[in-house]
Amino acid sequence: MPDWKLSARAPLDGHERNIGTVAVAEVTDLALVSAAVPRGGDEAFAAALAGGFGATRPVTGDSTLGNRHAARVLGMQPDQVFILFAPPDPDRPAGTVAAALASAAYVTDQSDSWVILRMTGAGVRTALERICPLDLDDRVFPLHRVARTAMEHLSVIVLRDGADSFLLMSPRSSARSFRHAVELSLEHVSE
Amino acid sequence: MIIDHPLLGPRDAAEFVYLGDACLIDRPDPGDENAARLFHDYLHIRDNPAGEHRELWFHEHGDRSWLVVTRNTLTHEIVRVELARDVALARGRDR
Amino acid sequence: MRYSVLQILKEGLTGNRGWKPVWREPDPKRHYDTVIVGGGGHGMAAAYYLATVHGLTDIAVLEKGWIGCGNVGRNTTIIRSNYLLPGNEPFYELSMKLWEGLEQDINYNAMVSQRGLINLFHTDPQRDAAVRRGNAMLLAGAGAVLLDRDALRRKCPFLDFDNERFPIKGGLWQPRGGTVRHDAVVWGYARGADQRGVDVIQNCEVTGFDIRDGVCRGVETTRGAIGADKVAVCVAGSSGQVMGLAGLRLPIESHVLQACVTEGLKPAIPGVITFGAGHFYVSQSDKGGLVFGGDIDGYNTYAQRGNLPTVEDVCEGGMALMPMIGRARVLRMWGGVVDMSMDGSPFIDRTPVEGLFFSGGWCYGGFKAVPAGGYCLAHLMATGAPHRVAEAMRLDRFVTGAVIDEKGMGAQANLH
Amino acid sequence: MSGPFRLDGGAIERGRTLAFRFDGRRLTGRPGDTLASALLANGVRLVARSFKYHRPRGVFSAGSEEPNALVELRSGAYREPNTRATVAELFDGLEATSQNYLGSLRHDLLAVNDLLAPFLSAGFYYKTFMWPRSFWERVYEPAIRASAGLGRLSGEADPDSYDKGFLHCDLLIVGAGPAGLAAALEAGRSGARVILADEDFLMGGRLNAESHEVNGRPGAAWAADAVRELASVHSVRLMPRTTVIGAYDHGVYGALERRTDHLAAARGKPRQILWRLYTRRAILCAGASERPIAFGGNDRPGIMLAGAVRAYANRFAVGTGRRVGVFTNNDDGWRTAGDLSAKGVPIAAVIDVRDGEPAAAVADARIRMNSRVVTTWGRHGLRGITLATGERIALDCLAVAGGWNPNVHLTCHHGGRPVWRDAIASFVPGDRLPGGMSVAGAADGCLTTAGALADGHRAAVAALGELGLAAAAGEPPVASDEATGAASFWHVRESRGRAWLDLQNDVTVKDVELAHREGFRSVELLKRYTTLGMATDQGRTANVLALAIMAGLTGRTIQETGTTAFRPPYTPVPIAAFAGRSRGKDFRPTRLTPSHDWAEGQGAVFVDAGMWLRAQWFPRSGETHWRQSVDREVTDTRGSVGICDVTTLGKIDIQGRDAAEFLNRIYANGFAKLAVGKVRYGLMLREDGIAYDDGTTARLAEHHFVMTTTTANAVLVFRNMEFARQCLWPGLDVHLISVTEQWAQYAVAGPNSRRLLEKIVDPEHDISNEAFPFMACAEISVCGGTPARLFRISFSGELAYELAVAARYGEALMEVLLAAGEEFDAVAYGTEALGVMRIEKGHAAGNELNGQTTARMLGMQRMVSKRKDCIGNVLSERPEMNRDDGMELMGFKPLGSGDELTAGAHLLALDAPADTVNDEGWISSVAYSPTLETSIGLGFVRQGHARIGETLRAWDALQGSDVRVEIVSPHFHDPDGELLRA
Repeated sequence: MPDWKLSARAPLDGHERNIGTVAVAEVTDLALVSAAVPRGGDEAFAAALAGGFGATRPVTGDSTLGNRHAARVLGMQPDQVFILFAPPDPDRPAGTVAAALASAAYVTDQSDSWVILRMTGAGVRTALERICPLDLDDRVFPLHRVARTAMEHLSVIVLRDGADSFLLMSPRSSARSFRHAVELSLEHVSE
Repeated sequence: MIIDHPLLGPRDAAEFVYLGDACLIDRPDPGDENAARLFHDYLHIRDNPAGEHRELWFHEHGDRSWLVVTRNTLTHEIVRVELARDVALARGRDR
Repeated sequence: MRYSVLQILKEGLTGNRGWKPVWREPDPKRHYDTVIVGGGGHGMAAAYYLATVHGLTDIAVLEKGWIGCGNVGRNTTIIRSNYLLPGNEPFYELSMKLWEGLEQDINYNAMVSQRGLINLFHTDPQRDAAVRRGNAMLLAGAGAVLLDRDALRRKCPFLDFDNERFPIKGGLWQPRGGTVRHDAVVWGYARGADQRGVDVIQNCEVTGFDIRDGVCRGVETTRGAIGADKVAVCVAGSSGQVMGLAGLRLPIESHVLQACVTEGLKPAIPGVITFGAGHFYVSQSDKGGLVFGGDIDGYNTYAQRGNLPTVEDVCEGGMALMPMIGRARVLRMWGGVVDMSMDGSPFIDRTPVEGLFFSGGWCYGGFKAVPAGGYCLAHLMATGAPHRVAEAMRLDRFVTGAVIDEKGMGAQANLH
Repeated sequence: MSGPFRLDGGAIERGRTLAFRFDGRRLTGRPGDTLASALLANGVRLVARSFKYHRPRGVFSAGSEEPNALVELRSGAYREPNTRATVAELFDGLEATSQNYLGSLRHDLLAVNDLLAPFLSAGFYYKTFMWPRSFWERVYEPAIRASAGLGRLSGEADPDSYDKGFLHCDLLIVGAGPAGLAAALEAGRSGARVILADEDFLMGGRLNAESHEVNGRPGAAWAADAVRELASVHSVRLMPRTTVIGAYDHGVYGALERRTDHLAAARGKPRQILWRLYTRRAILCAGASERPIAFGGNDRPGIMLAGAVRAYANRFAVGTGRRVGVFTNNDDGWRTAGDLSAKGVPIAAVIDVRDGEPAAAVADARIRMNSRVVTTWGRHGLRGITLATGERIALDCLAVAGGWNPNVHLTCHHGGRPVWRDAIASFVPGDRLPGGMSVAGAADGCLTTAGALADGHRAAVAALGELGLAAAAGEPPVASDEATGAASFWHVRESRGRAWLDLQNDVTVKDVELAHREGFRSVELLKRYTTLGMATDQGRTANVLALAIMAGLTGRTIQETGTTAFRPPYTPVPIAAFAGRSRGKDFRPTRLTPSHDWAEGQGAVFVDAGMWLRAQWFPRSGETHWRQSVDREVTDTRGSVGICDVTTLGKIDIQGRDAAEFLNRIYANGFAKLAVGKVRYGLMLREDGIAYDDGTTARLAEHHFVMTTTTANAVLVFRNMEFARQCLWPGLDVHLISVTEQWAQYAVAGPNSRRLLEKIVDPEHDISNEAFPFMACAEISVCGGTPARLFRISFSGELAYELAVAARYGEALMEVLLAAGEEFDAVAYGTEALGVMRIEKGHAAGNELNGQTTARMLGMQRMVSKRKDCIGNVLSERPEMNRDDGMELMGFKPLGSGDELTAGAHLLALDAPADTVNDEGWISSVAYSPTLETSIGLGFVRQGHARIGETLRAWDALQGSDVRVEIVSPHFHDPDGELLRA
């Protein structure tokens, strides 16, 4: 019996490109797991998050950093967070989170649901003006802010992780359309 | 249009999907002896006011909250935005 | 005064000083046999057919503003009878037949232009649905032709056949579909009704109904009380408000439908074309403007204006379908408030108040229905029985379940 | 100098020459010119023909209000019809062509219309062209259409690209004239986020066109300094060439920025950007537009607005004539004469309708007070005028000053109506402004430079206060001009000839009189009957005159007469700009399945399923017709094993203590008692009782389910479940998240499917029929430890499974399945074979679940539980949805061998006439069944189950088909489901 093995493929095969002053790079080494808070379980959840990831629970629209697994916790919905982290076992990130949070949350692996692009460099916001309806001004969308919105008919989660650095997550199946939207914006604003 | 989301602040209404009158929260009791008439009215009959209208919007490209937006149908002015879940609980809906 | 070429020549040679008012401007009487609330297409047509078909002329048409100021004056002028369901199709086909003889009937050129209407399809399921619809049209005598991609390319070479996101597979063509000069319809009906003695009364807003013991005996207006044996309400867009004055709640929401017109252009587009993979339909007016629209904005409103995302969505559809219109400029965009009913189909019916009739719920399709809507309302009011083709358009159909849901979207008004 | 009419000074660049062509003529201009100013500099006066009478037309204005000078700009696919020469920035190599004539611009054959004018009065077409009836489409209308319209589209796809964008600010200032600049300076100094947008390429507005001084310096120089200062402020964004086109709800404005229209080529960058501006406050400083005076023959080339004549002289350094006359009802006329004289342009005459002393001395000019121009002459351009006294004056340009109309348009976009202000004889903004908007300067009726500067400053201070920002407390700039004393003089009554109001649409004073005579007296009826103000300029120079004339006829005031509604856009916007990038392949995103690249490599044919692209079939060499491929895929699957990518099905992860109860209410059939490790088919109703989606839901754990939906309804089902969760039963502990994208999922179907799976499922998982029976599910691992989910469900009717792995492994899994299946001759099958097999099996799909179908029609009425509360069960009981003679889903077979069924055929009794009354149903889906070796179909027919064996006509006249069919069970293949459980 042959030894069938499955090899993994990232949505954009680890795509990287520099356009003008901005670098676009697919992020492939992070796992993303959602954790929903059971009705009435807010305190237990906060405690579990602190214990499991060393993170405080963010309000919706904000993110916090934990001290385990390089975790970042994103407040996505009133009763749901996403945990973005470096997984010990990339095939079982939900298991890692479930173990960390025990019964304090309902966890679902989202790692393969999204393509993640990091855009970094001066001028990144000028490019995003062409597709992103959110106000990304420092005073309105400071570091660690997170929001889901729509760009070019695609759902996109925007996370600010630096002065000129954003993580953008969009559904995996339309990853190529999303990359095209992002890169066309950069081409349109580059000199 | 801009909807001032109670958790997220002002967001373009294009991120939302509209359903209709917030009376759709008040789903009748299917066990009521007049259930057929109650459900007919619930689903079909509308006040359709020219003025303040409480209505349901879903933040599809956002935090997936259903909101109850109180908006004037003559001027489009929005005077209040609430989480629909809070409204539903306040109206006595539970399990 | 009869309109004709000779009359135009005569007047032209004498300085055009002999033309008479197209309708009188009478003061309202204290009582009429019939009062029609709403001087739009449907109300004016009902008055006209009451007078011409049923011989009833003691009629007042009451209009809050100027006649034709509602949706008959702000639609995209399309006529068609390409419906699917038996509750609808014969009605719209009657309307088409009335359009076809309208101008000679009313002696007014409304520019009924049957240059054809094509609904495109882009997938096999859409094609299957188009075939079912086309056969329903043939059964009703409306005529229909199925165009494949090649035939379509010959008719409309400017469609994007080469770089399309959603390939065009073909189209369902109704050669008798087309456009009509919308304002002229209401002017023509008004003139015809006026000549037969109907009082067309502008700037007369209905502020209440005189209802005693469940019987409607007239209306209160800004120009005084007017008694009537029968009252019909044809105020689509404001149906909820006006019927609310009679204490009635309806299965209707008011929404805004936007439309756009471009600057005038030399002829570029034949007939009417409707995109099947987005929200866009277009025709070209006799003046040369591309008249186009798409979907309603989707939220309840009584403001006759919409917002940008809808216009962008419509233009995206336009550019996806026919990118040659890209450099045509949108001159003007406007909005009309439409009655969106809970199944997307209209009502022509009595109401629980005796003597009070209702025509409404026309969604965004009321214009093409003007002749039959007026005809069937007149029939119902004059004979007491619904016209055969309008029997399904009842107010109580959500109680019985006999809905007429062409699009299959269910009881959510903004999805129809 | 370039061109015979070029003057000194102005804001043009003298060092460079730009070559351009007009109607093939080679001409030159200067940077800073518009096409109009360059044409005038070259002495070109005849530039266009009017819409209806095809009268000669020349440049009339110097801005976006231009009714006359419309040209086709550029050539080939870049051709842009109806472009206003007055705002088209000149560039080297510009090509423009005049439009709307038959023959040549000078000798337009359609000018015959002008001779027929007495018969072509307003609305004449409503009164004729009715006989014979068939002539309208065939004769009259084509002729009318050919002569109507203006410019031509190229007929080719717009080759430029467009973009959209989103900007946010505290304060938007619309217009960079004196008021806008004063406001922007104050706001910019305060630190507020400011956007200053102006439609012109040179900011400054009328400061560039007039000879006024600001703060003791020439106005244009002061404006340039102000712009320079603003450009240095980080929080201020200057947007020249940007027209704010509309005011939308809640402080949203639309704006069109022209990025490359002033360049010869776009070089890959977007031509224009449609910005959505999100603002907290806005100040409208849109200025005012001048209006003419109606008099006989007032439409000839050479008759221009006085303000435009000044703009051409002062800004563009162009003299608009060699002998210029002025006809005025206010002091602007005198200012015009003064500015031209100062530039050395000879003034022939100043005719003022007012009595009294001349406002200024004008050298060598005939001065006529209390006088009127009654007619003009000159065939292709003005050669002279005649006064009411009979005096004839030869001149080649007449500057007409009739007063100014504030550009109130944006103030009306939310339904507000302007109000009449007698002091300036104009409409000014009413009090119902869009929220957050204020108005300053000439747009607010403040018609002096001095006033506009102060007003703009004041408005900025006020807006900053409302925003809670401290104003910079700067001093407003100062100018010293005075009001011009506009008079309410509209129309020279002594004129006997036609006096134009709407120059483009050829609406004259006589047309207004006719409309009045015939009862079209409301302004909206006037507009619709005469087409007044419906031209490309929206009547910016015509409407107020016409209203005033109608007011005079009806004896009402102008305020009572009112105006028509101003609608967006402020100036016309290309359709392509509203579409942005969303055209062609980029119209909508494309969703690809995990096996897409693999399938592409196999030469698969793809089909759209919503946004998804799915493999439709996989042609093999030698197969020349799609049916061969599909038949093979079906036969091989039913014969051995086939694999299909079903990732597109919606998948929703449902967890919580109340998840089971929640599902029990969402689905029509029961789910509360579904065992862990089991899957169940579920039917979802809308609240109105109509079936709208179906799928399977697996219970992975006590509080954990995963649901599948149809591809089409994935988003809708999720939204509806969130509604139920948040709004109907907020107390339930249940949580939803989409996992559609997370899992690559494959159907593995056919008698050998288990044997195939056994090769890749890790050995610790027993998937034998006993351990893993029909409708079982489990979380397993495959290929040596990769986590997977296995569901024993079947859409094909065969022994079948669906196997899911994380999407990253999706492509590899497809390859592994086929490699492992090689010994079984496993095939990949596409959506077409999937469809054939589901029809053979009698499963309803999209064509059946079209939103009009009840559970009863599907034969599933027994599934709708009456014992529980679920969405839709109450209203599914309505009588008309439960008639005994209702439609029922059935199977159909043609009786004639070789006959083919067609989807969309209607069902008629054999002897019944083909009409609506006899319509008994329709065929919804058809396929050629390689299994049964016949064409088969599903469809709906009245009382179907009671009529099995009956013969009907499947009537498809649309496609020329009419075949006899037998009503049969919809379950063609394995009706007892034995294969599923094997």
